[in-house]
Amino acid sequence: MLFEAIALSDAEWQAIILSLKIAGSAVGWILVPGVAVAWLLARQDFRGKALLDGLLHLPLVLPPVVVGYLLLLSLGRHGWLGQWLYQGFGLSLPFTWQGAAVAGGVMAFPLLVRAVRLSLEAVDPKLEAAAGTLGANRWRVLFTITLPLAVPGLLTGTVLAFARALSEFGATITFASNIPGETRTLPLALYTLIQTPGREAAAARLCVLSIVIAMLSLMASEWLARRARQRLQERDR
Amino acid sequence: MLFEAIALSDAEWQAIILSLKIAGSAVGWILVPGVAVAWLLARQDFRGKALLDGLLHLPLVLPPVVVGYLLLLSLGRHGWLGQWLYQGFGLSLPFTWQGAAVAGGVMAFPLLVRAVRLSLEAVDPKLEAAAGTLGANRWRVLFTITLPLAVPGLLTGTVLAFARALSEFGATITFASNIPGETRTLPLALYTLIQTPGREAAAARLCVLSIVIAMLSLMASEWLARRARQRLQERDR
Amino acid sequence: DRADPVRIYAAASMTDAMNAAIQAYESDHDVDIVPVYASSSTLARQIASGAPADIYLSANEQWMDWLAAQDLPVGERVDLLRNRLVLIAPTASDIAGFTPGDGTTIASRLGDGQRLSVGETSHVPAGIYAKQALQSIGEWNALQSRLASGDNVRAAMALVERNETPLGIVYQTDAEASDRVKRVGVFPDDSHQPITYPLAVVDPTPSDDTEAFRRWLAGDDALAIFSRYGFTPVESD
Amino acid sequence: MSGNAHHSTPGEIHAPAGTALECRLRKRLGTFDLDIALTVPASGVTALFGESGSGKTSLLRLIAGLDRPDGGYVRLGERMLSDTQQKIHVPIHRRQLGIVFQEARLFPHYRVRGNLTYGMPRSGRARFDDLVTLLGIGHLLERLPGALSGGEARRVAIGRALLTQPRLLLLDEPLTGLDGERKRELLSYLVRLTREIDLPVLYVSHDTAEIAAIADHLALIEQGRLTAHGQLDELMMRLDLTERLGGFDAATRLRAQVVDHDHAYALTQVVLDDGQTLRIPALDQHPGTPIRLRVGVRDVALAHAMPEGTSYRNGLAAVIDAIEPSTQEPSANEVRLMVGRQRLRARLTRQACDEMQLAVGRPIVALIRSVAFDSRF
Amino acid sequence: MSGNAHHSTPGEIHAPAGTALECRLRKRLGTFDLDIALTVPASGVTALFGESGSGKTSLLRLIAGLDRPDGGYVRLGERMLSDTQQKIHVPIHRRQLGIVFQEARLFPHYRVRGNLTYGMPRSGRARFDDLVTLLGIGHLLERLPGALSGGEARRVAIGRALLTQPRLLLLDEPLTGLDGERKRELLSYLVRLTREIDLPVLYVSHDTAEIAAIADHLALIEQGRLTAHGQLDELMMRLDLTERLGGFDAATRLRAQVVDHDHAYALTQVVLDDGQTLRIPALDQHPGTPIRLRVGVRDVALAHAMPEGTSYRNGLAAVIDAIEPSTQEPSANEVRLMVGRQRLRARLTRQACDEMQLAVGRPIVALIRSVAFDSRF
Ligand SMILES: Nc1ncnc2c1ncn2[C@@H]1O[C@H](COP(=O)(O)OP(=O)(O)OP(=O)(O)O)[C@@H](O)[C@H]1O
Ligand SMILES: Nc1ncnc2c1ncn2[C@@H]1O[C@H](COP(=O)(O)OP(=O)(O)OP(=O)(O)O)[C@@H](O)[C@H]1O
Ligand SMILES: [Mg+2]
Ligand SMILES: [Mg+2]
Repeated sequence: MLFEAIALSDAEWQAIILSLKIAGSAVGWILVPGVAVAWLLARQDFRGKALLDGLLHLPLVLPPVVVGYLLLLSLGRHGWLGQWLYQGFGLSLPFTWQGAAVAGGVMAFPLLVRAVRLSLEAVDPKLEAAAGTLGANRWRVLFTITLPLAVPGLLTGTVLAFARALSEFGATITFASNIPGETRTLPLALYTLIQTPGREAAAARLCVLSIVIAMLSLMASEWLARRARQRLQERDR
Repeated sequence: MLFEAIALSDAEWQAIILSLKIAGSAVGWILVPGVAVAWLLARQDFRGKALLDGLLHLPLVLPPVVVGYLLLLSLGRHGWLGQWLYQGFGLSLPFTWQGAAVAGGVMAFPLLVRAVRLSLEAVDPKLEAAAGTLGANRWRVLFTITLPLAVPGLLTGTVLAFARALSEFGATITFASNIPGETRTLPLALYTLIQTPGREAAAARLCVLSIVIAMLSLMASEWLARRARQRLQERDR
Repeated sequence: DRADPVRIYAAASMTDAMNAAIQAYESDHDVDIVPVYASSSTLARQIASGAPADIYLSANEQWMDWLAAQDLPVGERVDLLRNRLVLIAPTASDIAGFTPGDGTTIASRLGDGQRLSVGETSHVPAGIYAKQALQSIGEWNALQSRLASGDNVRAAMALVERNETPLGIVYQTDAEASDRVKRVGVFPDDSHQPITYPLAVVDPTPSDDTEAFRRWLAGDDALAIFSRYGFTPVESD
Repeated sequence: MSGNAHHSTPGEIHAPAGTALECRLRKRLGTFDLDIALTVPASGVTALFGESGSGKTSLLRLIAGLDRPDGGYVRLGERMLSDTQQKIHVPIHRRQLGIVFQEARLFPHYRVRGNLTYGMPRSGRARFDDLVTLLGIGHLLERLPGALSGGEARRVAIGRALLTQPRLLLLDEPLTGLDGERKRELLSYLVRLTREIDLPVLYVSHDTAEIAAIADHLALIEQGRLTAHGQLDELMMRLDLTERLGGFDAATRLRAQVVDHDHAYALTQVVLDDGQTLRIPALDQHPGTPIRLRVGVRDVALAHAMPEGTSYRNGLAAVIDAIEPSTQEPSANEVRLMVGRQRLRARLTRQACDEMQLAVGRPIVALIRSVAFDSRF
Repeated sequence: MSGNAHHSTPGEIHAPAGTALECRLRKRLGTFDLDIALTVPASGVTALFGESGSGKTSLLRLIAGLDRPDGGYVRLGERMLSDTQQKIHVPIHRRQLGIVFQEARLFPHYRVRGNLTYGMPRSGRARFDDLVTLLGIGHLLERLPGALSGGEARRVAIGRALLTQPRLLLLDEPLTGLDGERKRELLSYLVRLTREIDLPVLYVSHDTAEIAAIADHLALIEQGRLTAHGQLDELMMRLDLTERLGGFDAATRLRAQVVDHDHAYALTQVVLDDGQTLRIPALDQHPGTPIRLRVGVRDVALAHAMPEGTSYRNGLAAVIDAIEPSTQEPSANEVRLMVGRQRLRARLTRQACDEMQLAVGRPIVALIRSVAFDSRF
């Protein structure tokens, strides 16, 4: 009885797995560009830096539905970018889980970049210079000194991005639609239930599920961060 | 002609001012608790730390509409907390701009905490210890050493929080409703237009407006951050 | 291996009724029906951007009109269902039943500073109808500034359920599904445009399954199911 | 303080009069084990000497309250700062200690002036200008620490600690990176400070010349243990420590009194307690002032009689007290002489000892060049 | 290298044979102005000496490429590393310089082993174990830098730089915080290294004893300008620099050759180029090896004739070459002697000079105690 009450329905499992898949890919595809942009903003000075900085914050500033709509306009099959993607690579993003991942990734991008940038800026340039004098070129310095020392920010950024992608709703439903098994993630399923009078109990279940998943991923990241910190701990904590 | 095309309508002005007021108060009321919680998480070890950490990330993980609904449950006039607020202080949050600020603040809270925490963790505890040996108590260390050195994170956190509050939609409309002049912020106005057939042009105007406001606040924060960094710049940049 | 599924894009307020109908249909047809729920506007825009929809069921005529104007091959249009606009109050409310426009004003039932919850009157269908109804019973001017508008009917009803507002205007179907609200009055059918749910095939080359399902939806079996959820059939007048 | 009665070594409880700091501390750091009981006299400089990694900084950190001991206590004057048994741990900022860390640790967001005044009580203002001048950082006051040279940063760190008006100074190699002249000035300032306001100082340094110049007491640390502790002069006379105190240009300090100044030659005549006199480079001290003279073991030559026609102006009649092979220098013997009631050490090649037929009890003349006196502290 | 022909001082273009580094650099930092032209010989240690804030670190940073000069160039051997006119700026990591910074700058996330091997080419493995032993950090290899003592961190930083097998070593006060014994070992290792593989070293230090022990050349920096530059020995003989080189225990270095060992007394006999001999503490060198002996000015006494019955074993017949008042010590004269064709400096009180009636051209005996020789390097 209790077991049945707790056991997840197929639809629930589907939504969970889909959510994880979509949030995971979202974070996956933005990780490298996110770190690269963060590094650019933290360590380089160039023309249009303020513009780039502003642009990448747009998803944060606009209501998600608007972002979803803009995505539909640009990446939809009739959009300028979408057309090119479709004709060039046969890739169609709207109404697919890949599209949902794109929507989640776009919404999560500024959070990732901000956190990573903050950590990169806190890395002591003296250590990078020291690595240089030991013969390490830019890339080696980046991968052996800068990024390892920015691990706290990488972790924070990743977990924020993951959480954001996991909870993404507005842009997803607008851009990727609410298709069961394809783009109906936990928040969309939750929305669908909330829209329905009398389905509060089911909605609450999903709500708890979301919370549990988020808590688990948070705790994992905390644990990793703690380990990373402990390694570097100096004597004055 | 051109001027008229660019000039803002009263409703637009109203939405802008309201948005700024609401986002501003949202950031205002979460700033101190946010920094306090970030400090707790960064510098203290206590029971339930993981729980607190998880809880404050909830707004990030749940769809905003759900958060709005939960706010209604707790802070609505008949909610357990809202009742107390109403009876004790005559304070009623739903349907008021204060309620919208609460919704924005709650949604922005995790972003603020995360950024500040990241910066606090990067502050060299050796400097705090040194201040201690010079006779500074905890509070003085906090206000003269820790926080000033965490300025990059404070700025990043504030701008993220402000941007998030400025773009807040789901929780706001659910908790504070969409009342012109009271809670109809830019995103709510924008959403209303998008959902109305044939109002694309007006929607685009508001979209651009949102972007401009966000860009301005971003640039201001960048400028402050750059100044703060330059002051501390050591010889190895 | 089964044929392609039939995708029906339906207004979110239809969720429960449509799910029941699909379940019934699938039980004696060898076909896979995939429902996609979102707000009518979102669905319309998605279909316009090439979403893989076979059938569109809108909660109002505006978006069906808009879609038809988009240079898309929208098939024959059927007004599938009707709904009624009702005035609701929390179950425990002591407001006596009355017919709006029939002597007693709604405004007189609202206490000082209390609001009437409705769907957003500019784009949420239930809100648009509510505005028409209030106008026709001559209460619009008095109530315009005392509305609490949600971004969908469900949100409007939640406010009444939570007793944040003493009264709300929602569909008959919603009022019936919730046991936390009671119906206080029904708006006269002539106080607003008829509330119809138009249905159309939007696939330029509809499969046989699609046609069959569309026909079934318009049939008596389906109507019986929808009636259980409070919808009324469209009188053939 | 009866609170200590439970400590295992009751003999050490009643701190001798004039003890500023008393501690007994145990701490484990990884595989390193610190276990030290130390008393710091109320006046004068106590040098902490030991090789790199022997636990000097760790001890200072425990005393400062930056680390918590695994066991033991720290008492400053009448006040218990830490006591693991009584569960006392006075927070750092209430310990009233002035600390100069091994690294400068300046606050990067305060200007030099702000760093200096951070811990300065109002009463410190009077000393501010003097100290700034002494440290030679007057032109840096409006700079941020990021734009300072290594030595400049170090000087600011020293100034910052001195301006807090602490009850005890903990200095961890404070003068590294400073040039000779500045070092000398600072050392003599520190000496003056400790003498004038009776400020006890615990001074970590690897520089034996520095220690010899400034310290009154010496604590020798090896691998987390205190292996010798006492008056510097006493320890320097102990031939068994010669090896461990190897880094020191072994030297003796003679007590003397100023008698007279010869302004033409810029010389000062001083008298030892047995009435013998020495001529040393001029000192700015009044006749009658008691002083200490540092004489390196390599600066003392021996003769059976005062030789004629040499540049030597100082010859002290002495008696040989002990002769031992040097542990520092295989070719040499360490010779201890008595000059009146004071001891004086000399180092000669064994060959010279043999050829001169030196033996304990024999009278001898100790030749010391006037220019060899290090009277600058 | 015709590329330099446009530089303003053509005389300096054709670097003398055996020049490792040649630079001419201008840089403004706030109100501080650096303008220095320096050549570093291809072998041996060049010491950079100057008071705190004189621009030593700034110069090193420009050479290393950590800062860009406002004007000027840096050439290492045949390779132009920086040239503002040709717009050349070789990035740091391709300069093949080994640098020890004033602070340790260890990578906190690498263990000690990882720090040491970070810049080590494969061919460096052979030296790894030796160097680790020499530095005494064998037991620390698996530690993270956060758990090192100050001196331990410094040693790792030195090891890290030495293991890169650089073409030039830039050391910024590398030995601060190290104890005497270790310092001596490292200094002699550095000396051996530079001799064996002809590695030029630019060595910043405030410690005059360190410089005297290790440096062949000296560059004196004052307020961003080079004020003296040349062979250390030469500069030490210049009486006009006595004040500026004040920190140095002024000393002379005598060239000599090992003749014989007296194992019983642990002494070595050496001969100067004019045939006079000296006895010094035993050296581990074969007869015939040329060596340098460092003799402090305060360790040389003068006599009209070799006195009898004293501990002196070494008396060198000399002729007085110059007598000047000491700028360091008001009571003393600096006396320059010729011993054969070599110069030797001594410091006496003016009183002694007068009483002994010293005058230029007079023959004299220079008395030097055997134990005074610093033969440890
Ligand atoms: N960014 C800067 N702005 C202004 N002045 C600077 C800056 N950086 C360095 N200086 C000044 O340049 C001078 C030379 O500094 P540098 O670090 O080269 O000295 P240094 O000879 O290495 O001294 P030390 O022995 O104390 O390390 C110092 O007076 C310093 O204050
Ligand atoms: N967290 C730690 N884990 C393991 N060992 C440690 C830790 N901290 C310090 N040590 C070890 O403790 C010993 C004492 O360190 P301490 O810093 O007190 O030395 P020190 O005497 O100040 O040396 P130095 O003169 O080099 O500064 C060192 O061997 C060091 O490696
Ligand atoms: Mg130490
Ligand atoms: Mg320097």
